[in-house]
Amino acid sequence: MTIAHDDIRVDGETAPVATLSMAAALNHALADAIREDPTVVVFGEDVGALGGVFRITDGLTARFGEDRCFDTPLAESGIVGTAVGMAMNGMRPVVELQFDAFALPAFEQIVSHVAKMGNRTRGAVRMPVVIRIPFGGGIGGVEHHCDSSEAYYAHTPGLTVISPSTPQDAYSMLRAAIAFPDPVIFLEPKKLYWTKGEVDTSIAAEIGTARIAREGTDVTLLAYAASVPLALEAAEVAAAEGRSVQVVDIRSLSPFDDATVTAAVRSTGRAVVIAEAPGYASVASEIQARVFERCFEYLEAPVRRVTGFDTPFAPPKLEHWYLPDVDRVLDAIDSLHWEDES
Amino acid sequence: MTIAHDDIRVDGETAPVATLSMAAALNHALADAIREDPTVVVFGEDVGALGGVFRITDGLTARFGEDRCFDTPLAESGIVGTAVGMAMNGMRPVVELQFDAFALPAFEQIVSHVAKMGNRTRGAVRMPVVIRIPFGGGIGGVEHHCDSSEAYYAHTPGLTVISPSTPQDAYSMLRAAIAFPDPVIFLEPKKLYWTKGEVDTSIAAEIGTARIAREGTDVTLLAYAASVPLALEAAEVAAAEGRSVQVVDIRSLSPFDDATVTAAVRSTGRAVVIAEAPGYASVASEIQARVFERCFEYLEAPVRRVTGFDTPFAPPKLEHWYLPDVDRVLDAIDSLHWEDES
Amino acid sequence: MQDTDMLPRDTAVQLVDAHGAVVEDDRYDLPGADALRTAYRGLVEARRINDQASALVRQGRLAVYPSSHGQEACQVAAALALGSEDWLFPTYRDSVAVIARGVAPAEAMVLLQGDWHSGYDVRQHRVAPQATPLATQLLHAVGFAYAARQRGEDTVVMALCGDGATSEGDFHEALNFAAVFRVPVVFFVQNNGFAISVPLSRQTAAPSIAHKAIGYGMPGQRVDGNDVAAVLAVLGEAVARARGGGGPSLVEAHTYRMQAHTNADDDSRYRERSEVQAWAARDPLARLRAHLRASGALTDSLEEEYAAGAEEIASAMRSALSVDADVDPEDLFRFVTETRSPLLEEQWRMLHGEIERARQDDPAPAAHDALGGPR
Amino acid sequence: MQDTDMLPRDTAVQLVDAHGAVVEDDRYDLPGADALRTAYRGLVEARRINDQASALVRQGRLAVYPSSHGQEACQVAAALALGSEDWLFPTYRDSVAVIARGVAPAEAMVLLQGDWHSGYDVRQHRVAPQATPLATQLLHAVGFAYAARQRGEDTVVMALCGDGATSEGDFHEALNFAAVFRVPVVFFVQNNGFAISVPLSRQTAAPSIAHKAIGYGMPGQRVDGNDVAAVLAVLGEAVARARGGGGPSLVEAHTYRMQAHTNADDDSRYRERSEVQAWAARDPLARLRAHLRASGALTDSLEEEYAAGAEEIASAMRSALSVDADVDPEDLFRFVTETRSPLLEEQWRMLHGEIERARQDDPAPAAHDALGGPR
Ligand SMILES: Cc1ncc(C[n+]2csc(CCOP(=O)(O)OP(=O)(O)O)c2C)c(N)n1
Ligand SMILES: Cc1ncc(C[n+]2csc(CCOP(=O)(O)OP(=O)(O)O)c2C)c(N)n1
Ligand SMILES: [Mg+2]
Ligand SMILES: [Mg+2]
Repeated sequence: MTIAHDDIRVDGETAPVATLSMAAALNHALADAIREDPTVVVFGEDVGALGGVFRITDGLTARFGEDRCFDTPLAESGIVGTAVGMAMNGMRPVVELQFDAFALPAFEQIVSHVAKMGNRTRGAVRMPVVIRIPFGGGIGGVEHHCDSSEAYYAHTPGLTVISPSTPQDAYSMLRAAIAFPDPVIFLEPKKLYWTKGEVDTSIAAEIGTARIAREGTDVTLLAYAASVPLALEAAEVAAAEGRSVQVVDIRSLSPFDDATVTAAVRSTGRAVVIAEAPGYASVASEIQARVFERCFEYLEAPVRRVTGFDTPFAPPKLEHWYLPDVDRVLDAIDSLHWEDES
Repeated sequence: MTIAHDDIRVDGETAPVATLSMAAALNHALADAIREDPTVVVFGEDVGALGGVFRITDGLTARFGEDRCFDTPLAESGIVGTAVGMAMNGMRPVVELQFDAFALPAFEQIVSHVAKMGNRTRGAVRMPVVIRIPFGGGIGGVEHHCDSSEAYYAHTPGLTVISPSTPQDAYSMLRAAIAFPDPVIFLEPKKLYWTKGEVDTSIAAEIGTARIAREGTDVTLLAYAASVPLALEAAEVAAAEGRSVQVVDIRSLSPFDDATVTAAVRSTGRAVVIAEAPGYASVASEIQARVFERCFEYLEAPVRRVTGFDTPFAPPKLEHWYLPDVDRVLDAIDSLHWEDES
Repeated sequence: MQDTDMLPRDTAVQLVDAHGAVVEDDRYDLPGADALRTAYRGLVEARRINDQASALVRQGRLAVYPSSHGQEACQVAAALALGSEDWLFPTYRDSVAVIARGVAPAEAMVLLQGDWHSGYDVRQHRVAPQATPLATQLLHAVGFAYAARQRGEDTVVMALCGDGATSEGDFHEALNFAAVFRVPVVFFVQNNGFAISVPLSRQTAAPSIAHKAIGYGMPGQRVDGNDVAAVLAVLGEAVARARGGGGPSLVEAHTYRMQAHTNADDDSRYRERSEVQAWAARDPLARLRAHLRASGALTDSLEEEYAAGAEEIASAMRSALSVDADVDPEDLFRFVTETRSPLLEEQWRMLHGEIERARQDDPAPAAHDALGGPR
Repeated sequence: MQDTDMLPRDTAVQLVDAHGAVVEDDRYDLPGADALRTAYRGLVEARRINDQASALVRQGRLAVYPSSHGQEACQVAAALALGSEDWLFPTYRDSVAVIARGVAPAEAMVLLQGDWHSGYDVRQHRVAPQATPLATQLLHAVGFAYAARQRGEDTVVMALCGDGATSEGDFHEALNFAAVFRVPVVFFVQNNGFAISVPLSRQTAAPSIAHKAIGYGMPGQRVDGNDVAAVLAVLGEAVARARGGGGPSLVEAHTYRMQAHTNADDDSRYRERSEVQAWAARDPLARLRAHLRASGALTDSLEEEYAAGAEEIASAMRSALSVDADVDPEDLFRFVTETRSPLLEEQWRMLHGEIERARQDDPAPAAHDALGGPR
């Protein structure tokens, strides 16, 4: 699982524009944040000498010292609870929880404190904490290594939940998250860690905004994280079949960019939501419900969703059957009451 | 917070039909299950001598002994994790987690083991575990004592999530949950603990079914737990204004009774979902999305929802502003594109 | 440090016995007369605050009160052991310690009145919000102390919890993090014998809670929690060790909750009156009073002065809590996040409309001005 | 039991030193020659299984393998210390112990092949599924043992975990529940020096992990984890205590993970080769072999027999893993719950249709019959 970080310049300065993997972009973002803000500290399990099991923190301890990036005892509630205390006392902790399912021991600290401390103290004690969680499937991981738990966080008042789908967004959104005054659950799509793209470090991201990832006029695909490249691929195939497919990268799962999404779906009159997580009571359900409610008069057909099954995540050899794929997206598009076919 | 259990007969036998509070009905259900099935064990914090902070386990230790109902050390992950091991070894644990927010330390055990053990072992090791959680507001409780976390559980594959709104259902559904082969999150609406109703212990509940709580032809209210009496109250007021309002008690949050709900909404063409929990990415969103998708052609207006705010639960003096109330439900009904008013 | 130096003594440290007699100790010095007089004054006030708060519950002015009646020596010593720059991380049971740190009683009672989740200025008083989810605040204390130490400050953090809370995973993780990072935290467990109804024997089979310390590599000590002199001495040593860079430690006080868990609890269901009576004989106030009177350090006039001071606090509490505070429903939206989401703006706007409607229908109940409100 | 009897020794129990010489011990007896020969055979097989599995990863037949190379004495002793009615609760690292309990290697490898989450018959072998979420299985062991004891069975449960896992809250809660309810569980920590890359010093500041035991009121002991004789003796005593109603105990073995955390790990990033080399000199096989050869208990012909037996196991593993098992995608739906929800039926039907379509397009990849399927 070693990532070639050849695109990180050894002097530690990030070239303003470079082609980077998402993993490297995240690494740059952490390094730049540490360099620019003395209150930023990165910690978690194996983030020091090892550089994290996905190497996102590669070299940070060596470059910036144990004070800025360090390993903790193996205890996720401990990691997040300690971060709460640090944030109470002027630090900006950026913690890594190793895999999505291993964030669960920290759930009480996240829900009862990270999300609520600012409200509890009438704004006097803010929680500028970033909790980075590698999430999702597509890497052939065994049980507990491929879950998508965004619904748990998105449902929790007080938390901001975001996930990038490009190296550029990975860099810019992580920088924005670290600078954000409120707690951010930063979900990193493991499957995309190694995809490359151009990164301009001068581009700032605004949390809370969706992005039109592809223009189109017939139907709108609403996706986030690893489902965005899938949506783009499906759009490409559909285009070959003569359908013009718009793709929106939701990016900000909470807060949600109703303005962009509503306008997009109203413009096409048809929509499919795509996400890897089990669909029931999920972020996908929320998006579907919101779009229905806001675009009701504009819809030519019911909004559909294509999600992971409502089963535990599949073992490696079956994950391709579990995860949304191009065919399922195309089937969902086909079901949208096309007049030419009725 | 003492509950008068005068309606429990001291000899411990439950009269077949009696008027009971929901709290007493739950107490009867536990007692009857303990008596009838030697593998049933009840445990948690303060469930022994004290009988639980809501007295739901009142008298069980005295009547059936420490082997059948006992206090544990104060550790929720410990309680649920121990229950997993007991269930692996032939017991049917029924655990009480004291308040909704205090179930969170057990979240990893619930999601990673209670929900998945059966699947992991290809059905060889089932988890007949019932996790009872008093939930919801309306009792003037301070922070962490009034949350509604059903979305976390309903979103988790492998869990069955149910909540009664009447003493009869409290009795029958808890009995059904304890007899169920799969793990059940049994959510007890604290606000309704003291409401009384007739309980016939010979009535069996079928998990997974909704219930028509009131017939009506103009609009369907979809509610569960403490929102059911609210919906009925709103229906009453609306009736006075000339609207015939149907009320469905969802009861089973997961699995969901699409058949009953879809038929109900199709019959009226209008629907409002009501729930106390924050609305975003919630069970209410799921219901809204499902109804939209399945009733699209039948809907006269967008499905609306009336939920708790997407903020941390209110302090006691503000909870009446936080919780859904009759006015909000009526406003939502009014917004459903009534032709006579347009 | 030798490994076994981390073990507590076989019996709890006691410097003044239940009759007020001084107990010689080769490690801990009896605090001086001034310190003990200050402590005594604190005890008198603490007791008065506890009993006033319980009375306010009965009068319907407080929603709930978890009294520390019987545990005042711990409450007062926890506050007195800290310097003004130090921090306290209390629980719901520690209102008296919070007040002893300088928080106005009315502000400390905001949570229990039901007005808001926390009511005092955390930074001004250097007191974290009182924590309800058990043991969670111990980790906050560790992170807080870590940050202070990183900045080179010599802040010490005192983290409080009960015997029941020691069973939670977060207790373990907090003590472990503290020891591994050697942060200046004193973990102070008030072992009052019960977690609501559950007795200590159902909480642990260890010889004592203080015996847990060695498992983290920190010293543990147990102390008679009704002997304020001993608690002061033991906590004082622990605070000094933490400040000097010696790392965290664990102090367990043996005490007793003389009243029910809260007013909502019925302790007759789980404990004998005789047990409660037996503890009355070990009352923290009576014994220190006996000692100070015997030594002549406490005079009638001082006693009167203390009683009058306590009465003043109680009366201020009463009057502060006699008026209903203006609780603005729009506060539900003001502080959730510093940033504002469209979703919350929309909900806020709805609430604002409802408030306006309610005001028009009946101007009395929402008489205050909605400050701010949605833009 | 005296309190201090719960403390471990100052140094790890050792009965056979790194050169094979016997170390006298006044408490633990050296197991007899037969037992040691059985253990040695187990070690030879264990080592062979570890190395075979690592080779299978390189050949792409296993997705991942967390090797216990270097820890075989612990693996073998954990299995041998239990009676046939006892239960083992292992982790991802304990495949060798699982196999030593009688599980077929190919079944133990199902998880690591990626075919399913667990591949053996839990009840037949009395081995719980290998746990990945750290320390969670310790609680399952406690509950399991509780149920057995309630039914009057004399089952003992051995619960395994690593040094890193001792930092988790669930470790604490499990040991505490076990001690409070006095259940027959032996907690056996293989302290191999690392949690992936994180060294023990970042995991605890305690004198040893075994020092945690007294904090729960159970005995703790530490043992040389590369000395199978000592591990057998110490675990044997703990199992006997548990079976006799003496309650749980904690055993910490000092050992070393000779290879990377898994094949996906790069241990050159966090430890020196010299450290690994130093541990090679303490190899568990070499020392027992030296001892048994010196005592004459181990002959050339026995050595050949053991090696041949191990080779047979390895070759069976190779051939079992050389064919791709038929993994039926519809299994995704078969076991989620015993009851079936309409939601899952609907999704299952969709998958079923996709499988049918795929089979029509290309009959080869889905050659097996979909057994059952949605009704
Ligand atoms: C995580 C969690 N679980 C349960 C509760 C409910 N609860 C509140 S106080 C209490 C007992 C606490 O006992 P202890 O720690 O001894 O403190 P004491 O009340 O005796 O001061 C319980 C179970 C809680 N607040 N938090
Ligand atoms: C709750 C949880 N957090 C994190 C992980 C990821 N993880 C897997 S193994 C491991 C290290 C475990 O170390 P240790 O307990 O010493 O066992 P070892 O691997 O050395 O046998 C980590 C961090 C996990 N599996 N579970
Ligand atoms: Mg207590
Ligand atoms: Mg290890």
